[in-house]
Amino acid sequence: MEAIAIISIFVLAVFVGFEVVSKVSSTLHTPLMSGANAIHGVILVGAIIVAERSSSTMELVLSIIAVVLATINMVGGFVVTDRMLEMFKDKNRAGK
Amino acid sequence: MEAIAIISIFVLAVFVGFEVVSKVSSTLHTPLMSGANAIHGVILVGAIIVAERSSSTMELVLSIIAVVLATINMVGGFVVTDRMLEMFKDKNRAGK
Amino acid sequence: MNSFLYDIIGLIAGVCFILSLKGLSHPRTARRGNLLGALGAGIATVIVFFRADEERASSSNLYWILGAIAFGVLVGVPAARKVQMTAMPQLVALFNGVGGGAAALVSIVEYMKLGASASTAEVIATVFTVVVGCVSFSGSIVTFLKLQELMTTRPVIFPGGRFVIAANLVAVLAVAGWVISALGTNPLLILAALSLLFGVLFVLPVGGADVPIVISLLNAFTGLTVAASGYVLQATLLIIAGTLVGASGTILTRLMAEAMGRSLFGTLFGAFTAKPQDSGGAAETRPVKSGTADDVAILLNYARRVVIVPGFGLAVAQAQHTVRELADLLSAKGIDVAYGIHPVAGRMPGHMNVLLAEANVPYEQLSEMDEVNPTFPQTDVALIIGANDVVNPAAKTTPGCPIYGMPILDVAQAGNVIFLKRSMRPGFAGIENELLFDPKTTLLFGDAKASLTKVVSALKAL
Amino acid sequence: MNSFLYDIIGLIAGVCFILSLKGLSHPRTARRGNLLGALGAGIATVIVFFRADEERASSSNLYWILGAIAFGVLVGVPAARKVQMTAMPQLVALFNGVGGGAAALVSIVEYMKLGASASTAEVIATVFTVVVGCVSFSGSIVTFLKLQELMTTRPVIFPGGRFVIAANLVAVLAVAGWVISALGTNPLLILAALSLLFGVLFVLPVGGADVPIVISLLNAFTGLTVAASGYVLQATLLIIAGTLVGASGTILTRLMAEAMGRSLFGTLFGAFTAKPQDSGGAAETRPVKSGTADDVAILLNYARRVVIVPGFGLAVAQAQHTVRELADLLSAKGIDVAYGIHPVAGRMPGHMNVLLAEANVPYEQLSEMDEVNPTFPQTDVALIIGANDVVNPAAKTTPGCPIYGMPILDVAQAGNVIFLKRSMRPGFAGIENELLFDPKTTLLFGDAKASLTKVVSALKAL
Ligand SMILES: NC(=O)c1ccc[n+]([C@@H]2O[C@H](COP(=O)([O-])OP(=O)(O)OC[C@H]3O[C@@H](n4cnc5c(N)ncnc54)[C@H](OP(=O)(O)O)[C@@H]3O)[C@@H](O)[C@H]2O)c1
Ligand SMILES: NC(=O)c1ccc[n+]([C@@H]2O[C@H](COP(=O)([O-])OP(=O)(O)OC[C@H]3O[C@@H](n4cnc5c(N)ncnc54)[C@H](OP(=O)(O)O)[C@@H]3O)[C@@H](O)[C@H]2O)c1
Repeated sequence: MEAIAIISIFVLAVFVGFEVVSKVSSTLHTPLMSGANAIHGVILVGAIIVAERSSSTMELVLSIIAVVLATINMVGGFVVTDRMLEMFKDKNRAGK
Repeated sequence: MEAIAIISIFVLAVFVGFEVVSKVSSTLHTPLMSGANAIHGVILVGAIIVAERSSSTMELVLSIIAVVLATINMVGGFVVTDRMLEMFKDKNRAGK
Repeated sequence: MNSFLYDIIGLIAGVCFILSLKGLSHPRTARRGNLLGALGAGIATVIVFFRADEERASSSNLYWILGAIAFGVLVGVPAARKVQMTAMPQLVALFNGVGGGAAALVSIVEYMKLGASASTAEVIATVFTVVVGCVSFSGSIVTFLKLQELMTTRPVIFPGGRFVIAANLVAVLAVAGWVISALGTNPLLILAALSLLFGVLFVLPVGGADVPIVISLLNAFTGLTVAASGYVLQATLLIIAGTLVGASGTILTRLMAEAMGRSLFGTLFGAFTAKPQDSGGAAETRPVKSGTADDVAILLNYARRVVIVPGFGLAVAQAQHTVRELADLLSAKGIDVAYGIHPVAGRMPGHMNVLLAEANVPYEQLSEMDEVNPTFPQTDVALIIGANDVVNPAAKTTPGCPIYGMPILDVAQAGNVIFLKRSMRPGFAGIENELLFDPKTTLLFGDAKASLTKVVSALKAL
Repeated sequence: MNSFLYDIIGLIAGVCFILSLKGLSHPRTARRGNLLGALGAGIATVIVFFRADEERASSSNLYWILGAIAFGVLVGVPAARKVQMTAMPQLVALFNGVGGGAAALVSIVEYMKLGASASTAEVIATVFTVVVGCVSFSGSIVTFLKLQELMTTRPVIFPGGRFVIAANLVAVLAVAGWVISALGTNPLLILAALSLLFGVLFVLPVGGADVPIVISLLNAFTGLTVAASGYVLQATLLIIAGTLVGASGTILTRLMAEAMGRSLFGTLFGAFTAKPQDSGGAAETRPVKSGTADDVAILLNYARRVVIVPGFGLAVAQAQHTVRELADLLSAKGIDVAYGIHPVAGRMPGHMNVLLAEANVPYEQLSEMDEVNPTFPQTDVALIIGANDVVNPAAKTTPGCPIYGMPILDVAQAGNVIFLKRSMRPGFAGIENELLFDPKTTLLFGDAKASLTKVVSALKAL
């Protein structure tokens, strides 16, 4: 992909990232942080790609470790965020 | 540029466009519309590009018309928006 | 210029546009936002002359181009500077239309150049630009004519209209398919002509009151055409800028429609489904209670709370300063004065705010519709100055009338209603206002500014 | 799978992430937002196995990979499910750290593969990923240790600390330059080691109270490393997802710091500029007024307004249900009860809201700091349950202490102050609370839940 395309995507994504969270209330800071944290677990995709390509044992070991770590990040992140938000659901119900 | 790059840029720009204006107060609807209108006057860039490349008279005439129209759109748009907003400045002052 | 550098500067211009829209969404930063947008547009226009492009360097068309730009500036700037406050919406419509036209022309010329070498995706993008650009162009011209009152502001519906428009649409799609499959410049020009016609037919049935919504929609359309021509020309900046305008314009259209209590669908196609109404000429022979400036002054003098409802007529009469004088006078007498601002009073959203701000009316006295409506039962006098549709109860009571469903200012709940207008003529939407015949209504005929001046002197004399 | 299709599905996953963050910003849509994010991640993970890639098809590593994923799930899910509410922040820190570590490993392996064929831009991106990923990894581990109280929560400062950290930074930069110019796997591993050390040194001096801010910052860092490795791997989705997290994480970090009344700079480098404080062991011999549950019940019984200030101890004692019982009892007696929620009470932002919501405390009774502070002068009793730092006047009076500048709940203005805690030990920030020695303060020692249960029975007996 051309450099300018990548830079454009990067710049636009920065704006999207800024805008979507800029109005969050402080109550949601932790779940938001935790959810964003889970999203970067998508590095799992990268880990899988390098693991598939690995030819030496060294490469394979490192990339398999990366797969494990990324999976923990992604799966654990979404589960823990959901647990936090479970309680908010109750709150909304109680608030109504 | 690759198709996926263009599509990504398009999708991200859609989100940016949605997000940045989604909280506008109704007082600013007209200036915002007018300002956005001026921004699409940037088609002037496209008009200049095709005018430069024009070889036949037909092409040149059409593209020169496009340059005129786009210039009116862009320059007139920003000027009229500024005139509208001039009055808001007064309001802010009076409001304080 | 190095092509990477060129692209980066283009991206910076794109960022200017994003920040511009962001700025324009907040009163405090709106003006700066607009200037940022102008900066971005300026950068983009200047650097295009410095890009690395073989065809460019050899171009002898430069003088034509510079001349055309100069001409455009000479037309655009004075028009924008001299336009009256009341006529700004139609100017915006016109600017939008020429932008759409320019995008269509750019695509047509590029298509002539590319010819058979264009990829299918490029041809589709070209067809899109030509269709939507032409619709935006001719549609905007019609909205201009409506707003300028060079033609009727009522929905224009002719027998079988919906079949004509459907046939037109089918023709557009068929020719578009033809262009995509067979290629060729002539079909493209036919397509352009059909699209121009479609733009006219599309906007004609829209009631005048919904025109700003349509302008906003056409504005979003133009944005998308610019994005599509950016794709054909491989200009990332045009893609970004066009998409931004397309997306924000779509949201804005929805927000506007909401502010007027209309659905977007109803706006565009309402005239086809609703039965046409005539304004009921018979009603105009009914008696009304008209008063003098002195009567109005007395009513105001003994009120505890007065709500002033300004409308388009206030703008026409340029009476904003006189209104302020009256309000100050009433406040000095200890009367509680507020302005009830309807979101679509006047001819563009925010029109009244702009006008009253110009007269230095303190911001706190301006109440939005939702705030002021619950206070009408405690209001002694509702003073309606050059407004009509925004207080017309038909919006609640008469299904099928052009403003049906629009939220209105509930002035009928006030103790007394005073109308300042010149005649019994209806407002923009062209429908009779029953409230004019209400027993608690007093009419003071005449130009708003003249009437107000009289009321002010009468009040001072009391 | 066709590579265009693959890219488009990847983009859809990216859109899921955008909508996820958007959803997470509003209470009503937060849960759905999180599920959307999980959906996007799931899509991305599944399709990567179906992409058109020669190296992929021939890969015999598939079983290893699937096994590793299964193992990761087996570790991650139970950890996330079983963690106590009070320990969630450190779990998030840990998850963030392993993500950063994964990104660094991916870049290292890719670099081994590319070797000398990598372009300079790719090498720079690799170096960036390794440095920032390692900092995020080791930094997160240290925040984990701090929050889990496996090490002191106070700022750790050693003599010459700022020189060590500066030297470390210089070394990182120098080796980074070396890798970029000379290439080679070994320098990259040295760089990783130096970066790991830097992460530790970077977080050690941060005071415990500022740890959530640092977690959020490291989270943003990890996002950026993912974007950079997306560049190296030419995976658009990683670029989009990583940038999104990087940008939103940066804003979130700033918002959090604002909520705690801290500047980001002060958070990170405050410990270097402030003088270290000791907790003043001498003060602990001063007399305090401790009471019984009956004393507390009487004070509460004759109050007209009570503000309950919950803190971390409430979470530890799991006393939220008992608190609710007490509040209901007081309300039934006609006493005005409110909860004063400090934004950083507990161990994560929003901790108290979550906890009290779990106990079905009505939302309207929860007041934010800015709302409740002006009401303390009219409050008869401030009942502080397992909170300490958030009511510590040192934040106003003692420049240089770890919480200096943080806005606090002004309980000292209330008629009476009651502390429910187990001992005279200080709170998270490790500083003495002068308010404990105030004449109008009553201390009820013991576990928050046990104490509250006693107070409730005493109140019922009255
Ligand atoms: N704000 C927007 O975005 C926008 C844009 C386009 C259309 N519209 C539509 O415009 C309408 C706005 O409602 P509105 O109540 O403000 O205006 P209106 O319904 O158009 O009524 C204006 C009234 O002012 C009177 N008038 C005109 N010139 C006057 C003068 N010099 N002195 C005194 N009175 C004068 C007219 O009556 P006489 O002729 O008898 O004097 C007319 O009844 C709505 O239908 C709205 O949907 C709004
Ligand atoms: N919310 C966040 O985002 C976040 C994240 C990390 C750090 N922090 C920091 O954490 C602190 C939060 O302040 P805080 O006032 O909520 O908590 P705190 O200052 O840590 O005080 C908690 C108090 O609860 C008492 N306690 C502990 N267990 C108890 C039990 N079972 N029963 C009764 N009392 C118990 C402790 O005293 P005894 O030991 O004497 O019982 C302690 O004084 C702030 O410094 C904040 O900056 C906040």
